[in-house]
Amino acid sequence: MSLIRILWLRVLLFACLWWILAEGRLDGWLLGGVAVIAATWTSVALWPPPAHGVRLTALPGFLAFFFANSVRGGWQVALMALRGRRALQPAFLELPLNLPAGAPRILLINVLGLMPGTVGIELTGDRLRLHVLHQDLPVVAEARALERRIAALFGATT
Amino acid sequence: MKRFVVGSGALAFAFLLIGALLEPLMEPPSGGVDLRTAVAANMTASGVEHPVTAVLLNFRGYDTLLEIAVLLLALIVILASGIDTASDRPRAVNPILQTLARLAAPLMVVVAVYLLWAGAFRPGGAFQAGAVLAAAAVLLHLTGLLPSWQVPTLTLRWGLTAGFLIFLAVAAGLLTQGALLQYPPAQAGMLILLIEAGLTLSLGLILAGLFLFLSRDPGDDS
Amino acid sequence: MSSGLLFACVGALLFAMGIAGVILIGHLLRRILAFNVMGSGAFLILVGLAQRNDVPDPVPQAMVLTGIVVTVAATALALALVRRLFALTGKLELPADET
Amino acid sequence: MSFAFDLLLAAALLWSGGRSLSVDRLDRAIVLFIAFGLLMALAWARLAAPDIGLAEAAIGAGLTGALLLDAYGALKRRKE
Amino acid sequence: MTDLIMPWISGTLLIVGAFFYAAGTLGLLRFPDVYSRLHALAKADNLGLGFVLLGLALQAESIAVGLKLLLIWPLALAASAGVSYAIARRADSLGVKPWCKDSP
Amino acid sequence: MIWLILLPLLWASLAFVLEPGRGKWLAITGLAMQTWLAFDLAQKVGAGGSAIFHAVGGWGAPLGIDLTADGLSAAMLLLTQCVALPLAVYASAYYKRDDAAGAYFWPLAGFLIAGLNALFLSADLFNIYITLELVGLAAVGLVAAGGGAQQVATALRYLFATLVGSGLYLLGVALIYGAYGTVSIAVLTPLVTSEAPRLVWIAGGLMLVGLLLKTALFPFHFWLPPAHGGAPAPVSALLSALVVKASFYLILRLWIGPFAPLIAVAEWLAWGPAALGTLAIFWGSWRAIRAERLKMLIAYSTVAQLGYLFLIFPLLTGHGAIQAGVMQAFAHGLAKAGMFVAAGVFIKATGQDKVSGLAGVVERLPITLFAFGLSCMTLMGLPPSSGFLAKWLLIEAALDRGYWWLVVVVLAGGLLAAVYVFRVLRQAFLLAPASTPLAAVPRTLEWTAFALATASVLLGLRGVELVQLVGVPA
Amino acid sequence: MTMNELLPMAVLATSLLPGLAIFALPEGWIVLRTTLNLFGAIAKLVLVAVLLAGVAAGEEYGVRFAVLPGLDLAFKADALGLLFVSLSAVLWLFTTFYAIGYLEGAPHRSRFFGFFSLCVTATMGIAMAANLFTFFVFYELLTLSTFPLVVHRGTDKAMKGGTIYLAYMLIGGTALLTGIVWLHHLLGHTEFAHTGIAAALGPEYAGQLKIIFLLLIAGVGVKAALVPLHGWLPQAMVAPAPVSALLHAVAVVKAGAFGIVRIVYEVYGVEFAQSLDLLTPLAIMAAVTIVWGSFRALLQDDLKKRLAYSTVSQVSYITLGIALFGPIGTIGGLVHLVHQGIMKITLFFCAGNYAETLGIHKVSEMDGVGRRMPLTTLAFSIGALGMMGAPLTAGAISKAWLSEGATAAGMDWAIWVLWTSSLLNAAYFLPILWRTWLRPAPVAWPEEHIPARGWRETALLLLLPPLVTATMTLAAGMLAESPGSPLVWAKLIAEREYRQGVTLP
Amino acid sequence: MNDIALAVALFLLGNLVITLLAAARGPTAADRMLMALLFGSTGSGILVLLAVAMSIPALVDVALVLALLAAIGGVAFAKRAWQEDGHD
Repeated sequence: MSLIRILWLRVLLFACLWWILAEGRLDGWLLGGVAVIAATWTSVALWPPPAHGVRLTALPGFLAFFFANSVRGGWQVALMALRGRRALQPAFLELPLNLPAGAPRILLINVLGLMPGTVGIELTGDRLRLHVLHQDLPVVAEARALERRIAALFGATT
Repeated sequence: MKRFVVGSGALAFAFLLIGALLEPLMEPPSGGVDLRTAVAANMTASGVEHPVTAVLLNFRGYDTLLEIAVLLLALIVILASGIDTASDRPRAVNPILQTLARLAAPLMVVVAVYLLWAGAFRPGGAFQAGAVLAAAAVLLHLTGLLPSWQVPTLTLRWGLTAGFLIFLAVAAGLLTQGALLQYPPAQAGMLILLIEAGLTLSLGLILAGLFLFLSRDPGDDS
Repeated sequence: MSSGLLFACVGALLFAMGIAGVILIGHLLRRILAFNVMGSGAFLILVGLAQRNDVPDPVPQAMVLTGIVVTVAATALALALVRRLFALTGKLELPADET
Repeated sequence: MSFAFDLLLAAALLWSGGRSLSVDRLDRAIVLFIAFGLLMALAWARLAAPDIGLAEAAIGAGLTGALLLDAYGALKRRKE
Repeated sequence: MTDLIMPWISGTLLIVGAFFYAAGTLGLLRFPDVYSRLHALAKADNLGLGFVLLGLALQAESIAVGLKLLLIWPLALAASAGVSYAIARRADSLGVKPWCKDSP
Repeated sequence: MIWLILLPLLWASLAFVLEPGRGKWLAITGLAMQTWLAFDLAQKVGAGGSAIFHAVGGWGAPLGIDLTADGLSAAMLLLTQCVALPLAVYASAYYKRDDAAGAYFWPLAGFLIAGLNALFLSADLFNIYITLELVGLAAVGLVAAGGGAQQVATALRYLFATLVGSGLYLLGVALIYGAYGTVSIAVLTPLVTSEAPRLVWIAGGLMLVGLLLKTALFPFHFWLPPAHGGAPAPVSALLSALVVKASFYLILRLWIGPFAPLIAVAEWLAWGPAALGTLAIFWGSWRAIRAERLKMLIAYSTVAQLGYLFLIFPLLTGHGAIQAGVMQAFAHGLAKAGMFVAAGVFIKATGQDKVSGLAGVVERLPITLFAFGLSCMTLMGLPPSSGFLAKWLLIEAALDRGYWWLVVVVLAGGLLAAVYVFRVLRQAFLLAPASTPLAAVPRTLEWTAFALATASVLLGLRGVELVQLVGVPA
Repeated sequence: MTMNELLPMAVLATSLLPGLAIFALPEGWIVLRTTLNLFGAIAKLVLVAVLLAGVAAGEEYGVRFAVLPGLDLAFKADALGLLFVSLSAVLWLFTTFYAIGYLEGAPHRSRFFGFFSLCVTATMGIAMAANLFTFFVFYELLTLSTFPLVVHRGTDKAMKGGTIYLAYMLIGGTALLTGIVWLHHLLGHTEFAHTGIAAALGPEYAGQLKIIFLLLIAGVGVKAALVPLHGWLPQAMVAPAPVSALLHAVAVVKAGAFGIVRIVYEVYGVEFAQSLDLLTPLAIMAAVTIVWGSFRALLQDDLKKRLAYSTVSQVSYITLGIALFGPIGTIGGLVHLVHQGIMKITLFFCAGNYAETLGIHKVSEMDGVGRRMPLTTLAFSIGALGMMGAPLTAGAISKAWLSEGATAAGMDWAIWVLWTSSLLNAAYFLPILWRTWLRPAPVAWPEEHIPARGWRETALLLLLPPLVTATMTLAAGMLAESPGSPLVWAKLIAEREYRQGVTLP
Repeated sequence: MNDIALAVALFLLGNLVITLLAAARGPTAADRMLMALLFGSTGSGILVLLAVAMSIPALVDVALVLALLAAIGGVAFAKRAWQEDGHD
């Protein structure tokens, strides 16, 4: 992905953000421009391109997947909470990662934390240590599914 | 013994005070002033639409000028009392938090500018904006993306004082209008924005400085 | 009772708590906390009492904003001094009064 | 209802403020104090003072909390 | 039509949100160790926030305002994910042992 | 008038931004201009016979903030600049080129002076709160600057005292605003009546206690001796001469201003400060007599001298009490600055801080000792010095009201002062133990001490203008 | 400023300015310092002469500066003041000479002469003060400027003496201040005026006025060394001889005595004071002091201490004279103010000469010293005889007038006091004279510092001043009625105070 | 609608208080840290509800800022304050 395009994408993203924050008001674009430029500059300084570009087409699917799983995770925890510690059988789990290093992996770990039953503990090399609430949960399979989704999002191969 | 005396004294004081607070106060206070109407009546001349901002930067702008001086002063005192010159130790990188910080920092910048802009017509303003900026810096520092500050360099010193100096310059310049900080109503909005912009930057730096001059990463996060 | 008055009363209690803390607590870091609690109490009273009819009043609000900035400055300064003292002496309490 | 909210908030404020001064361990005290800051932000919201709430949230969550925790860490490291 | 139904949908969403919050709290109270409690907070509370925000966003007067409400959610999610990872990692590195069913 | 506030703010911040070496020239230039401004203001107020107002932002009270320069303010401003300018000259020679504390002295002192000037001019209770904080934090900073453990500990003690003091004051302001909806002194004054609600009484009490704490009146003096005794000489001088006076000024201003109707109802209230002042005189003198370290002696002397300021409170219903208070503030301000500054020279020269180590300084540092002696004269209230005029005015005011025991306290205080003061002088006149080495001291230090001390004495020969100035009403 | 305003200021300036200049001079600049000193002293004498002539011709000299509203620093050179001014000016000149000789080669001379000049300035201020406030200002200034002189030697003993001196002075000053403020409060001013100002207050103030009188007299009585306030004086003898001379003859005790004069005549007014029954107690106090001082002097072996107690006794002659109601007693007191100064300074000069030249400090060491130092001893003898009131000396004149005054006032007991004192004087002075002239000299003097060369038994500057003052003692005795003598001047003053002519009884 | 929002807000506040109590009593330092999570989610939840209930739209900004900054406390705790003996 070209540098310019990434920059434009970010500018667009921040402009969007400004528009949302400003609640659609249009008289603040002067400062808005300043904000967008400053934010873009900051983001470039912190995270210089080229970074992994995102396939916008894959985004809605990912979001839907994420939202569904998130609700499921919340529901599951809620149920377990209602049943108390009887329902728990926590365990540590090691998961070899197939995603490329960088943003995709980090996204994976973050999302895993919000998915049913798992919290990432530590990333060493290519292996991620997880904590699961119940060892019988189909964690690995779900993680693989998530990996695929993320790979699709970033246009990378698993 | 001391605990008991002080504790019961404080308690007694609190109840005395509450008693006085709940005393049927004269409503409206006899001959008292209600500034709400005064503020509302003068809003149009203030240059902004949000009453709190109008009070802060116009009606009682002089308070704010001195308040910034206090904040700047606090930082100078910290520097004067001597800061730890030990440098940050090399750190183990925590990619997750760093990513979080990388994502959040630009967002915070946008939010900060938004707050600055919003101050003119709704809650917000330079101080809140500066605080958000400072928070971004703190977050970056905590995740190892921004080293702590060891010495106040000349540029940094200019940055720290710029907002205050702009404020001071505007205040002094307006003396020609007849009084300190007497904005001409037509330019009031613009001048207030100018001051606030300067303040946002400097307040951000000062508040960040309060943390970054003190904090030294122990580097044992492995 | 209006919210304003209620919080003013809370402010009174907080202030009393804070000041008792500042007097009684020897540990400097905690004393800073106590000072902040005290300040918050005063701010609550300032706004709460002025708004005892629950009509917002921008003037005390602006004053409290100013006050918060001052408090932050003082807190940061106190923390810096406490850390400095600790780095120099390893103590977190003030030496006994010389008086 | 709003009075119940205020009352609960008031109680929480007093509790967290008081505990943050009296609790035995320093880290608890600091965290309770940060919680106190959050509750203060809510109180400002209830007092129709969003400006102050904003400042309190930004300062309490961002700066003061970090300052206190960092100071606590620094003190603790030296002590060991 | 929407004017009639919307409040009901919103209200329901709010109540659902409240339920998830309560579940989170319950989990925090009932779960035995740090790691499990993390699960409770990171998932249930955030979900609760999401529902509340959604419920309110539906009532928002403009799209931008609604989006602003919804914007809070990813922010909270990101924060929560990052922090829970940090906590878990820190707890682990400091040798906090997870609770096992068999252990007392 | 406004420039008295803006100038020090300006040079303080510039002194911080620019290299440390330039700070002193900025400061001295600025202070020289301020001194001129203060004289000019005093002249205008005195000649006009009425106060000068300035409505910041053009709004005017109660919406905006008013600045007022009446006789009292103008006098205090004059004192501030007149003490600060020589001290700046002193400090420019006191701090060595590469002294970190010296580099930060200038911005801190600038903010301190700006805060003081702003405080003296302000006619708005909340604005005064901020100026109090400005003064307090700057003073703490000056104590802590570049300091070792001892200094930092003292600074912390001072910091908490000053913060609690301003916290109490702030709560008082909050209650006042709650009761009357304004914080402008001018608007408030006619509103407060003897039937004021209990809230207002509590507010007054809180403000009084808070300010007493800041003024270090006995028994709130615990923080003062270590802070004033432990700081570098120019700092001690600034603190003792000016900072504590600021809160005293404020008490006085409130006492005769908005809270006067309350006090008129309960006149016995005035005996509180006076009784504490009496105790302060005796306790402070006693501790000064016993002090081993020279600067501690001087610091305790400050505790004692502050006591005099509070003796005027029962007399405020009569004539001349305010004049007596201001004269005492001037006398003590100039003399104590001179004294600390002279002590700084002694310490620099002898390399130690014991009273017993002063033997023989009369030979090597005659100018400084002379300055010290002149300051002592003022502190003892011997003629012809401003201290004597203060005493005279105080006694006359006391006689006017028939309060005999105040006369006794004043006179006894003077004798006690003589005891501790001559402890030092006596030591200084003793023959030096054979070959004690004395370090060379810049002449500037000696002469600034001399200038301050001389000013404190010369004022005693011509107090008319000052007394008339103070009489200019708000 | 007119000439008449300028002159009193000039009198002050002739010692103040050289004094300040001398402080700034480096130790080694002896010539310039001496020049300054002498120039000041001589210029002062000239100015005083002008003033004397003017006052005698009825001119009025005065100047005032406002210090506070209603409070002036005021000076006037009236007859009474000039009496004291001229005494001080003359004796200052001699003492300066003497001190130059005495301190030759000693350290810290700049400091010494600086304070010395300040001390004289203070004395001049006291003499020319036109109100009690001004009087008090210079009164305290005198205390402060003499302290460094008393402790000049810097020894522990000096410090002890100095501390006691200071304690007495400051406490006395406090009493004086109380009285002055009180009076100022009652009257609204404290200006000195012939026949007094206190009478303006109604009779209901009599009680207060009595207390104020007590306070004022206690205040000045300390300096005047009235028993029981005299304790400092013997202690202050640790000072160098010129200082003792100054303290005893010119400045301190005289300032006290002069204060009593001013208070009795120009504050209360002698008639009013009499009507308040204040004079008799004062007279009794003076009488007690006279006898007690003489008696104590008898017991001292240390020469300077003996002289010190002698001063205690002699100064109260002045007080006694003032307390004797009537112009004749007044003349006696005033004339003794001058005479005692001349005589006592002679004695101290001589005592200093003995100590400096031969190391003699005690009476018991003085055997035969008249042969080794005949001129000094001659001067000493004249001074001592004067003190006893021997004919042809100044002392005789004083005592004659005092006795007459006592008779005129109907206080015959005072004559007995005078007689007793004279006997005691003889008892402590005659043995000294006998020892010096008639006893054989010892083999060696305690510590001989200065060898004799020809007729100059000691340094010239030490020798001349006592000779001159001794001569003046004789002259004042023998030429008492000639124009310009102290007696004539005292009569002039008495005439003005009583507003009536006075003739020799 | 406003009533529901207020009721939910009250409910959330109750939740928050209970959680605070629990977390404060919790045995390990990590329990305290959980509060940092709470501030972000529950705190901003209450604020947005109050924004609607009290008709102060600006409180949404407050919630936003709170959500944005809540992480800092947690990070600071994890990175700085939480030391070896944190489990006692």
